[in-house]
Amino acid sequence: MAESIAIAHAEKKRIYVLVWVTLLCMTALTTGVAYIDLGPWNTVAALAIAIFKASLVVLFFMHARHSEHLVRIVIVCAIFWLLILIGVSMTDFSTRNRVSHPTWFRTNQPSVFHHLEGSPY
Amino acid sequence: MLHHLPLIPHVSFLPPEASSMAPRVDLLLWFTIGISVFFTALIFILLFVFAIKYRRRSPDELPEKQIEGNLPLELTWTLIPLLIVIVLFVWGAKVFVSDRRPPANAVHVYVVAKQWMWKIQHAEGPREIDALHIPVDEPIECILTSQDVIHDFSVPAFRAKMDVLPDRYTTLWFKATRVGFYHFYCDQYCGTFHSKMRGYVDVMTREGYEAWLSGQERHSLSMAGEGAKLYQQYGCITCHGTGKGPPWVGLYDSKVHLMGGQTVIADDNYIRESILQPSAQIVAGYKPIMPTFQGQISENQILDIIAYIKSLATTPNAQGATAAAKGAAAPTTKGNGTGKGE
Amino acid sequence: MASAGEAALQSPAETYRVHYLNAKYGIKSWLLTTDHKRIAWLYFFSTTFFFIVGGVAAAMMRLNLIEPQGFLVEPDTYNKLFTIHGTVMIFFFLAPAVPTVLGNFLIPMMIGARDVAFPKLNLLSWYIFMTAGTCFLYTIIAGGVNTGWTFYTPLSTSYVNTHVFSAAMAVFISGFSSILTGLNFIVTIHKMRAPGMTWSRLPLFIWALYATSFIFVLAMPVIAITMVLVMLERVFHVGIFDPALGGDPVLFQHLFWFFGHPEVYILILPSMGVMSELITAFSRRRIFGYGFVAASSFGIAIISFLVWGHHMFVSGESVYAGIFFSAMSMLVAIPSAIKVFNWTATLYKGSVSFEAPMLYAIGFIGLFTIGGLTGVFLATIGLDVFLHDTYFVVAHFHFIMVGGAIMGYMGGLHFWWPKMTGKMYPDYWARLAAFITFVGFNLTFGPQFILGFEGMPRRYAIYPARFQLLNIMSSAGASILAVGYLMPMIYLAWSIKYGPDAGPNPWKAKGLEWETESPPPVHNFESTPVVTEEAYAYGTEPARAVAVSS
Amino acid sequence: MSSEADATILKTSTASSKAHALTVPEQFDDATQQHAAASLGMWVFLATEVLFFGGLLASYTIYRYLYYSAFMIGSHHLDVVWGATNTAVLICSSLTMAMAVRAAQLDKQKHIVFFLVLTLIFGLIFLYIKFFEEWWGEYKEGLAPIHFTYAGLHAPHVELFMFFYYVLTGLHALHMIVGCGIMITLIIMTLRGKFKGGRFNPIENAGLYWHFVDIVWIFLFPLLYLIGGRY
Repeated sequence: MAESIAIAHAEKKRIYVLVWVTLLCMTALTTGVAYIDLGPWNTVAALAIAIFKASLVVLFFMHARHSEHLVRIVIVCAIFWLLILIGVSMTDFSTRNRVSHPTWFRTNQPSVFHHLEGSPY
Repeated sequence: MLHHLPLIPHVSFLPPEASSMAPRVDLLLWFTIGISVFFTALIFILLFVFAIKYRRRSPDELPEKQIEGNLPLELTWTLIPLLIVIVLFVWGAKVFVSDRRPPANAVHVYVVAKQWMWKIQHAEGPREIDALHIPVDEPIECILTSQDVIHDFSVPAFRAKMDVLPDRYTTLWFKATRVGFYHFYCDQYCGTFHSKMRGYVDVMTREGYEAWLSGQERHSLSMAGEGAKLYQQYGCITCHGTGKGPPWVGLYDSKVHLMGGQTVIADDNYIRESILQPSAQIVAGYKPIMPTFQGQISENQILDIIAYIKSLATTPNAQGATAAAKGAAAPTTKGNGTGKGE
Repeated sequence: MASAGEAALQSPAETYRVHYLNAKYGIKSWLLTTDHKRIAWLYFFSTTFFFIVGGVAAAMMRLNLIEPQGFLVEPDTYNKLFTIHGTVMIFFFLAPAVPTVLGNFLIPMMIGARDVAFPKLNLLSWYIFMTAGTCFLYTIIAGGVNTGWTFYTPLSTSYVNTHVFSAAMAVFISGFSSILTGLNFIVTIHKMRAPGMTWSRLPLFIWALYATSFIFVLAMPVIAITMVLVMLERVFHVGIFDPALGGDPVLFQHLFWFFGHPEVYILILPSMGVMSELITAFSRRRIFGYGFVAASSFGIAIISFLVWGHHMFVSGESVYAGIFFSAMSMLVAIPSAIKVFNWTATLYKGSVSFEAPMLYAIGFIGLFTIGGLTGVFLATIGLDVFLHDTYFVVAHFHFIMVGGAIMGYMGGLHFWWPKMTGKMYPDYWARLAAFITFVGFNLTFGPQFILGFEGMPRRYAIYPARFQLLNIMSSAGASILAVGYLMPMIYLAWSIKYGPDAGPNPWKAKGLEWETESPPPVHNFESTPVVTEEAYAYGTEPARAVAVSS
Repeated sequence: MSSEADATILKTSTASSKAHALTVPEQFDDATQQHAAASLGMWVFLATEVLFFGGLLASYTIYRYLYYSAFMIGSHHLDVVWGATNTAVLICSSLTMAMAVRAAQLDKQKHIVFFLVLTLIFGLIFLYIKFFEEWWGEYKEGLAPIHFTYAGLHAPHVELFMFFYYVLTGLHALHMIVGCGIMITLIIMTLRGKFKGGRFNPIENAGLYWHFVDIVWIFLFPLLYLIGGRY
């Protein structure tokens, strides 16, 4: 049971400061990027930077890079289930279509379910 | 076709199969029941046989040999159920898709639910409460909306069911195949008198239906006709008839280009939103000057206006609506529709 | 039973033994205890109380449904009754019952620990649970709530004027109780196992509770925040879910069922764990396919998060989403089937006896099979259009919840009662109660399948007269079922005072919990046990009847 | 910088159980087990928190998708400068928190107090800006959902955006307030010498919590303030 794991792993001061500086730079960057017109890529850039910043915090400030496997599994689970919640809910809203019945339902238009036409089901 | 299949016994606990969908659903239902009965029987028999055969004969008895498991057996009872549910899934999805896909020539009937009654409106004009008269063997597409909470329009004999949502149109279609009375219910709990929110569908022959139509205390106008009146009354004409706003002719079911570069299909939901929240989707090339009609116009009046816009459409999908609007007193021709000359 | 003779040989002074029940006395020693076994008792009494509250509501509903027009209560009262029944049973009885009563009592003992990882947190969970319970009792007394336990918007946010706020608050608070319990169990199972208790040696009850805790931790926070949104919308009239204000009522259903469907597995998984214990103990067999049964618990827990949309096939959800959710729902049938087959196979060439817990277990397998298979009907999207929101659904989930979860709970309670109290109940009465429960249950919910096929919608206070016969059958069954539940309350209470001493291992079962005294000492074991054998190692040698420590 | 302080130190269970034998709660075998349990418990709790915010984030994402233009208008009513400033403030507090945990690991009592106080101050600055510069400003502009006077384009959905803004940042601020309470408690406990001799689970767990709250903000900032760009 009692695996003799390291109780603490004190990080070097320099690394903390480096991470801190990077985080501040990234904050400036994400704010700056917002003033450049990238179209839909603005959102992508903002989220990518946020994910990068969050990873830094998790890995260094929260010591995830020295944690046992179990903790990493917990982190991955949390992220994965968050993605399930957002992603799978979105499958409804993104495919619901603003029309009352999606166009591919109309029998007079070619549809993805075309092969079903005329079948008894 | 399928409901004559001799495989399906006539069992009284299912409602009559009164729509084109019903035999398809029932075939799938009997298949699933068959599978369930088989597996239930299998498990019960095994439980009984094992329990009796291997009953404990003395208090300290232990099994002769311990069995840890058996991989081929495990795989068998993993894969066989898997195959069965895949079959059920595909079959179920097929039934569902055809259940959700209305034929192009379906006649529209408008159903407005409110706590705790059903207001039903035919394109020809008649309105009814808690009753729906339809002709047999003709596809009917119900366009459902609610004035308050979520309801659910369910006709067990048609094996048809759809939630009725506020501020949105959902649809449900069926083709009744048998003349008769069939109950419909509100299936989604909607408050105090949920259980009183029910009525009946009267499926009639075409002649009977015509007779019923003529016997109705007819509203002077069809829905499209009412809509045309509202077009004047609410002053829609001052913009939509003069070019300040997008014209209504040919609008229904067409692609509309919006200000942000997106396009939407001008369907019932879109028109409804445009009336109630004009600023939500601005048509490209027009100014956002339209006032909201939220709170000033009833659900039924919105449906009338939609019916009117439908009657002005030129796409084949709205044929039924156009035909229905023929008897209307209001102008339906292109020239009059834009209202420039009036 | 076995130790009764031995006890007689010893002098009275020697038989007096300090255990967790008599180590301390007084109300404070219970209300401030951090002993997981005592906390299990706190939960036992509080959940039993809520079971009675929910049961009374159900009884009144069934009584009212004897007449098509109802004769007992007004429709609105009926609506309040089914809301109270649903909310109390789901949040205040079924969800906590097996995990917090049997789980709290057994997890540390089964893995050979002195207590759970965070005993104070464990007690805090109970207090949070009681706060939530009190909040809901207030709701009932203040006039009730009539939204249904599903709190569908915009009915709950804009249309009813009953006590939605306090009801939502109760659900919100109870969520945290479950989260903390789940957290505690996860850490306990990971970090507190005795030497030698490897993952492949864990009793399957532990596996099941581990999967349950996993769902607790990931699903409960979502319902908590959803209830916050409902409360905010109700108070401030902002349109999160009310379409009149720009929101989308279907979004609420997504959030609710993201929690709601895994919740159903929270209710059934622990009882499945109990089953694995009962079936092995009463057939003295190792479980057939240990790995498959353990993994299927986890399979169920994970897939359960991907199926929620099957509650919304006809709710205006996108057709694509519906088809996706249908496919996922089908997959959940597989691990459930694996479990049932393995339990059945465990009886093969076993040494099967039929004490009361085993009767409950056999009842469970049968009823759960029916409940599970009828679930396949509802996952089949084309059939769901016909059966959704009818009595078929009611019957289906009561087969799972009552026929499954409560049968499992009762079986487990009878199985471990001698361990919890040190006393034996009269087995004859217990078998009779199990039989009555089984008969009453089937008579109550069997006819409801037919009612569903006929098209009777659920949550109907009054109904067309042609459904009356089946409703009367159902109500008659409910009264028999009530007898089946009242009997254990009486003879179990009786056994505490008058029952014979049970001895450490009355069933000659395997498992660490049976190797310590009954009732167990304060810290469960005299010394930390070392595990050297697989779970359910009913070997060729006779099962040990006496604890290691004696 | 002394080289000793920079050295990476591994404290094992043997190290902690020497001279001043620490008492562990009765359910644990030793301090290692206790530490592992406490740490895992905290992480599991944070997983719960992710899903707690997740319910809101999912709703937010869906409405942002449905009413993109309205959300963009709403977003442009927020003050990016204060938002960015607050992000920087929180990042600074995360650094000081990490340093406090490090001081605890190295058993430097005075440094613990120093960094905890700094963290607390940064936390309070964040809350000050949030309350008085942002929320109050938006309230006066008539953008707060209850006092909503904005009547421009997409008004109902802009209100929806503002609601999410207030709830998301409000829930975050609530976590910050709790965090500040924890800081004060920890400072008092440190001054009383509760964390001497390598017993610092509470500080470490408070650190995890604080960093988590920081991460939430790292996402909230672009999600709320930077919709559709500011060009």
